[in-house]
Amino acid sequence: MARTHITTVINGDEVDFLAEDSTSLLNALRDEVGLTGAKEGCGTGDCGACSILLDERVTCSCLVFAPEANGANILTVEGLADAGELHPLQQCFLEGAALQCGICTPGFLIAAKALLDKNPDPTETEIRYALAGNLCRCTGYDKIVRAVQEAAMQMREQ
Amino acid sequence: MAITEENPGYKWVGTRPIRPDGLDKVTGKAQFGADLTLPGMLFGKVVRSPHAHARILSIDTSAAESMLGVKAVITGSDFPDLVANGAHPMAIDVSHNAIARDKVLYEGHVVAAVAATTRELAEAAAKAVEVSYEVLPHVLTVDEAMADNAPLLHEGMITKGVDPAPDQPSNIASRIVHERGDLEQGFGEAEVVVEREFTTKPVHQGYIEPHAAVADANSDGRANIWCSSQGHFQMRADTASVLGVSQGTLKVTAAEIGGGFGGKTVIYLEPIAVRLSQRAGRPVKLVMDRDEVFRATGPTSGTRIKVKMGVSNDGKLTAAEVWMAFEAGAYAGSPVGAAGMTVIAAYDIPHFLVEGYDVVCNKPRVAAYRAPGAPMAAFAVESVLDELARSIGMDPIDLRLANAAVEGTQASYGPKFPRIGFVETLEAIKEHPNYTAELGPNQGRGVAAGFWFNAGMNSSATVHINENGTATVVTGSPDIGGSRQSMALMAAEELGIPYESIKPVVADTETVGFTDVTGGSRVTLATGAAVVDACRIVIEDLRARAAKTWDVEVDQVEWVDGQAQHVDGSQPPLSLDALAAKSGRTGGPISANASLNARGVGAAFSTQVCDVEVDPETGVTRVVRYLTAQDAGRAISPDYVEGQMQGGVVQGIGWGLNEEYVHDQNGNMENPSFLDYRMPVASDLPMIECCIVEVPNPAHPYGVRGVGEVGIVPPMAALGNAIKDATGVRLTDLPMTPIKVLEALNEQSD
Amino acid sequence: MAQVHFSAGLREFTGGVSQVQVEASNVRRLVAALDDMFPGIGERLSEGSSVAIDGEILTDAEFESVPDQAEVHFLDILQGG
Amino acid sequence: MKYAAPSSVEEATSLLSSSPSAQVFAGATDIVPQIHGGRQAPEVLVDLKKIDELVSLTSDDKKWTVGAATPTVELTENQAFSQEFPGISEAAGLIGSDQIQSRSSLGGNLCNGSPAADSVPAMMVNGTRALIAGPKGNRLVDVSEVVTGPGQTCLDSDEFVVEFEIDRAPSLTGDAYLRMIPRTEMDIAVVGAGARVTLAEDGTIAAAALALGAVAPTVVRVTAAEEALIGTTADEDTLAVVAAAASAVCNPIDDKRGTIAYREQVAGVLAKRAVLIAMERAQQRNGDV
Repeated sequence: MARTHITTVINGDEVDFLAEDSTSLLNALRDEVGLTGAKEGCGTGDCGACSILLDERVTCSCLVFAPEANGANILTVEGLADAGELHPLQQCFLEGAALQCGICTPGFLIAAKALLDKNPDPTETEIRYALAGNLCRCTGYDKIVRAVQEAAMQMREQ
Repeated sequence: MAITEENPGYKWVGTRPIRPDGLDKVTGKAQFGADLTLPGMLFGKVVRSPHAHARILSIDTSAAESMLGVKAVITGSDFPDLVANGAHPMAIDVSHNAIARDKVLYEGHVVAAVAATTRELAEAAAKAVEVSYEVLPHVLTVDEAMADNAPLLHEGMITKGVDPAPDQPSNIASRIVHERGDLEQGFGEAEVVVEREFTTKPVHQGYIEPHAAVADANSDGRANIWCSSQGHFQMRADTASVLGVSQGTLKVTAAEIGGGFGGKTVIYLEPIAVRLSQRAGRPVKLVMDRDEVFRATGPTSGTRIKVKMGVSNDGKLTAAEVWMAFEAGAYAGSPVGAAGMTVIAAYDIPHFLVEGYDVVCNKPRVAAYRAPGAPMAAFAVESVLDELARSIGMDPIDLRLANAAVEGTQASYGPKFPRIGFVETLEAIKEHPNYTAELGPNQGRGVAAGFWFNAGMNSSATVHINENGTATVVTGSPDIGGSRQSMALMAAEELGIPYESIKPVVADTETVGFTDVTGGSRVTLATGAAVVDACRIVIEDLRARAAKTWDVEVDQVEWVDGQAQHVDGSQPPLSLDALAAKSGRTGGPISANASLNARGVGAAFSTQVCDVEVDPETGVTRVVRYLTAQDAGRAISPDYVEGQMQGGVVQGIGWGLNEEYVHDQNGNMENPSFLDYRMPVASDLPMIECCIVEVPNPAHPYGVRGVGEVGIVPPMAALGNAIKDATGVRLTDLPMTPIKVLEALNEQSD
Repeated sequence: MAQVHFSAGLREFTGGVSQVQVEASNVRRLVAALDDMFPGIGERLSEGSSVAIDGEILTDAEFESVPDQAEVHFLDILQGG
Repeated sequence: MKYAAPSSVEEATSLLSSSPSAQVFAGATDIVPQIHGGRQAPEVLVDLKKIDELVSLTSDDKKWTVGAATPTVELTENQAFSQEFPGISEAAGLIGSDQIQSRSSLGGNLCNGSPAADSVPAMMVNGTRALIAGPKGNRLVDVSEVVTGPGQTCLDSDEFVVEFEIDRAPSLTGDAYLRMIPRTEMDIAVVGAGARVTLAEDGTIAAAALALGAVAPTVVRVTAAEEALIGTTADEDTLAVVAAAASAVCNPIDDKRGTIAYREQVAGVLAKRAVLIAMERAQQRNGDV
């Protein structure tokens, strides 16, 4: 089967990989690039566990054909911390116990980052709607919403 | 808000530090079931039945086998015949559920599997496996399955628990019954009797991580398995049984688990992956798609439940009569037994009869789901209690308080309750401002309570003291919701060293002693008890080593705040790191194991109040306020106790309002996706306020009760009662969708 | 003597008897004594039951001691989630 | 399956003409699940997002032009567009999650042919036209005529929508889109209602449009309701007529998402509510476009 050569910038680094054209960007990231932080929960864009930033837009990587990413800039959860220093969202998720099993956490962190990039002072309702594309079955969302509120506050104060 | 009977002054227990595995999970490093890749690894794909009930006439694998890159194709005939081997009926069911032999019993039942060099090839090869079926008539619900002349799933199924035993087979696997007193007398003493019939649909556990397994078989018959499960020892035992090999040939390593809620206590992919790997001579990874998860794993039972209860005008329950039938799916084993034991157990009722039926039908074999059986039962009984309270004009909490089980109450399932905290959860709700907060237009308030036993079972732990005085705590309990934190907190408390000095680890089946599944809300209690025991053995050893060092008797040495102290202060204290550094001189490395069959299981109670707003024109119900009070015994890790409480409530909200399996008339599931199987999303919910009630379990060193499950028991009734309060209509069929609410409102206004 | 209570489900083995007094020092001996009284009940109890002794529910408790005057119930084994 | 990303309309057209089993896509949010579920197996996947016209959002004195593959998030984020067509903007903002809206497009939402497509009622009440490109040249088709049945459009297999044209909204005009879903997000509309009204100087309704989604094989206009609204202030009696007319045009199915009776009843409710919101917006938009 034909494999296409795809050139991207992932988490700040230039990364080349080969993938079949019909392969999802999610599977390419996981199988070809070795970044398994984004998870497949559904494969149909309904759970958000595979969320990445694709050219700064939050996207379900399971709904992107790998070749579409050619020339794109990608951020995955692995690129969220800066040289080992956690992003405030990561720190607030830890401190606020905003995860239980943790499978949805990478997607929530990315979606929350996309929200705060756009809206640094969201209301609780705005947070809940912005995260509605991310399913969590463990927490009931309470501590996740609170962690995003806390991170937003810290980031505004910085 | 915490209600504490005593304040033992713990240093670590009850605090909220960062969980030990948290960093890996916020940085994407944590390795879940599907994240492992091995050199030369193949991708597997399972072939599933498109029919709800059919006889397998033939399976032609030749086309798939001849495809380039396909390395193995297997069918049911590649597995031993456990029927011929005289295996236990339950083992036969597990085997036949893992891969069908002569008949498929539900859509999604495994019939074959392939392994190939790429994902795409495996999918193509799976499609190339040709299976010829003789489609049989199917039954999807308890009503259909229990009907006269219903098609039979298992031709030899004779109902158990009926005396005399029936002479004809049926789809009813068993009958359970609990009774006390004299129903006629009980209902005669009632001023008000309410009788209602309830139905619920199968619902899925809905973990976000699909099942995944990697197997690497060696030519000497041994195999390694990495999988996401709630119990890798259970996976080992069941996989060995299906494969017909000794457990010792299998090593199972627990991946991080992406949610389970009971649904990952059973095997699906593991034996398939091992057999494919054996045939191909290479490692094989199998990962389910979401639609496979829906069609072939979980769910919990759909049910029909009839409840009749009587109450006197002063609010005393006089009698209860309950009839229930639970779908088991394709093989016997619905949680109707637990439902029968829990359904009225929270209340002291003098006269009752509880009768239940375990009924097979052509749906996936049900798996445990958070307090299995109790939520549907509570939906029925707690809805009827609400009607009774309304009938006699009594506050719903007061009605429950007037009948609540307390220490010494003879539970409906038999024994007397030890110290329990039901009354305390009721009082916590009653005293909370939410209970009297003003309601807006179209809003209503509902109360419901729930009970769950919790479990004990077997656990093992090993504690190693490292050379620098830190400790590694090794257990065999997959950490599904933060249990590594509670293990570390208890170990820190016992050893008297900082929480950060403890490294909790979940070890594979060859590295730690046998441990039962992470289920039944048992890990903090049982595995925690093993950790506490192992720490105490270590402390005895440390005291002995200090005594040796000081050349005194061991009874002259106390262990206080992480150091050995001489009782009369005649020696400078010896810290754990000092003792560890010189352990070679005092007898070698410091390490201890503890294994136990846990005792002192403490029952759990939860009371919840929810406020809803119902759009009278569309029937849409929105939850506007929610409060849950639960007796945790002692909250070792309050963050994750709240997490369990909140998670259970929200699963219950999904069950109550929107979640259900929808099947077409052919027995095919119509909504096997997160789009149409509607689990709650963040915008559907308010904050879930928690009130941890602490009535310590007297039988546990830290007073622990299980906290994981009971939270899912009350929400459906709380929602139904709130909808009733808001609109005047009583919904008795879950889920209470906008369509059903609007229909009921239309009927009311007609 | 322990007071053993039979759930409705077990009474098919006991001919409807709902409780008996049994002298036994541990659960295994108690089950054996019950099986003498009600043939067949022993297999059922040792295969699929937990036991509650004075309110504490125990599984695989063959060697658990049964105090004098203890209240004993047999329960179906439960599965948790 | 082969991926292709033409950079011009002509290139795309010739690709489509030369390969019969080619399938265009914009955001891929529908095609990926379709391929995954075995409902589609094109040989060539034609990505339209690398064609400039298809990813653009511009306006002049006469009209707004929306590239057919423009991510819907760009509509909701565009303040001028969202102020002028809040109904289209809110419909765009309901197509799935934020993740989906980074990719979903009006072109995809329309051409997928779903009767439940959220943006279609909102586009229809605003008289939106679709510019369709094909080997025989371009044609301009009213959005209401594009979808001919569930999953079916008037487009030939070698045609695709390049862009949408929406005439600038006159003053005293407001639109709205509402949908009913069981959850608050992440669902397919059980009923959708788009409305637009233009008021006369005296505050009565001079022009009205009402369209319903998910209640018939295609999105339907409710002309009886539109006529009933003219000359009124959308008073209670008129709204009752609107609701009855909305329920009457429904020709829905019973499916896993809703029943016939429910859809008919709620269509009336949403129609009424959408008209009221559109009225309110029209009153607020007095000549300051």
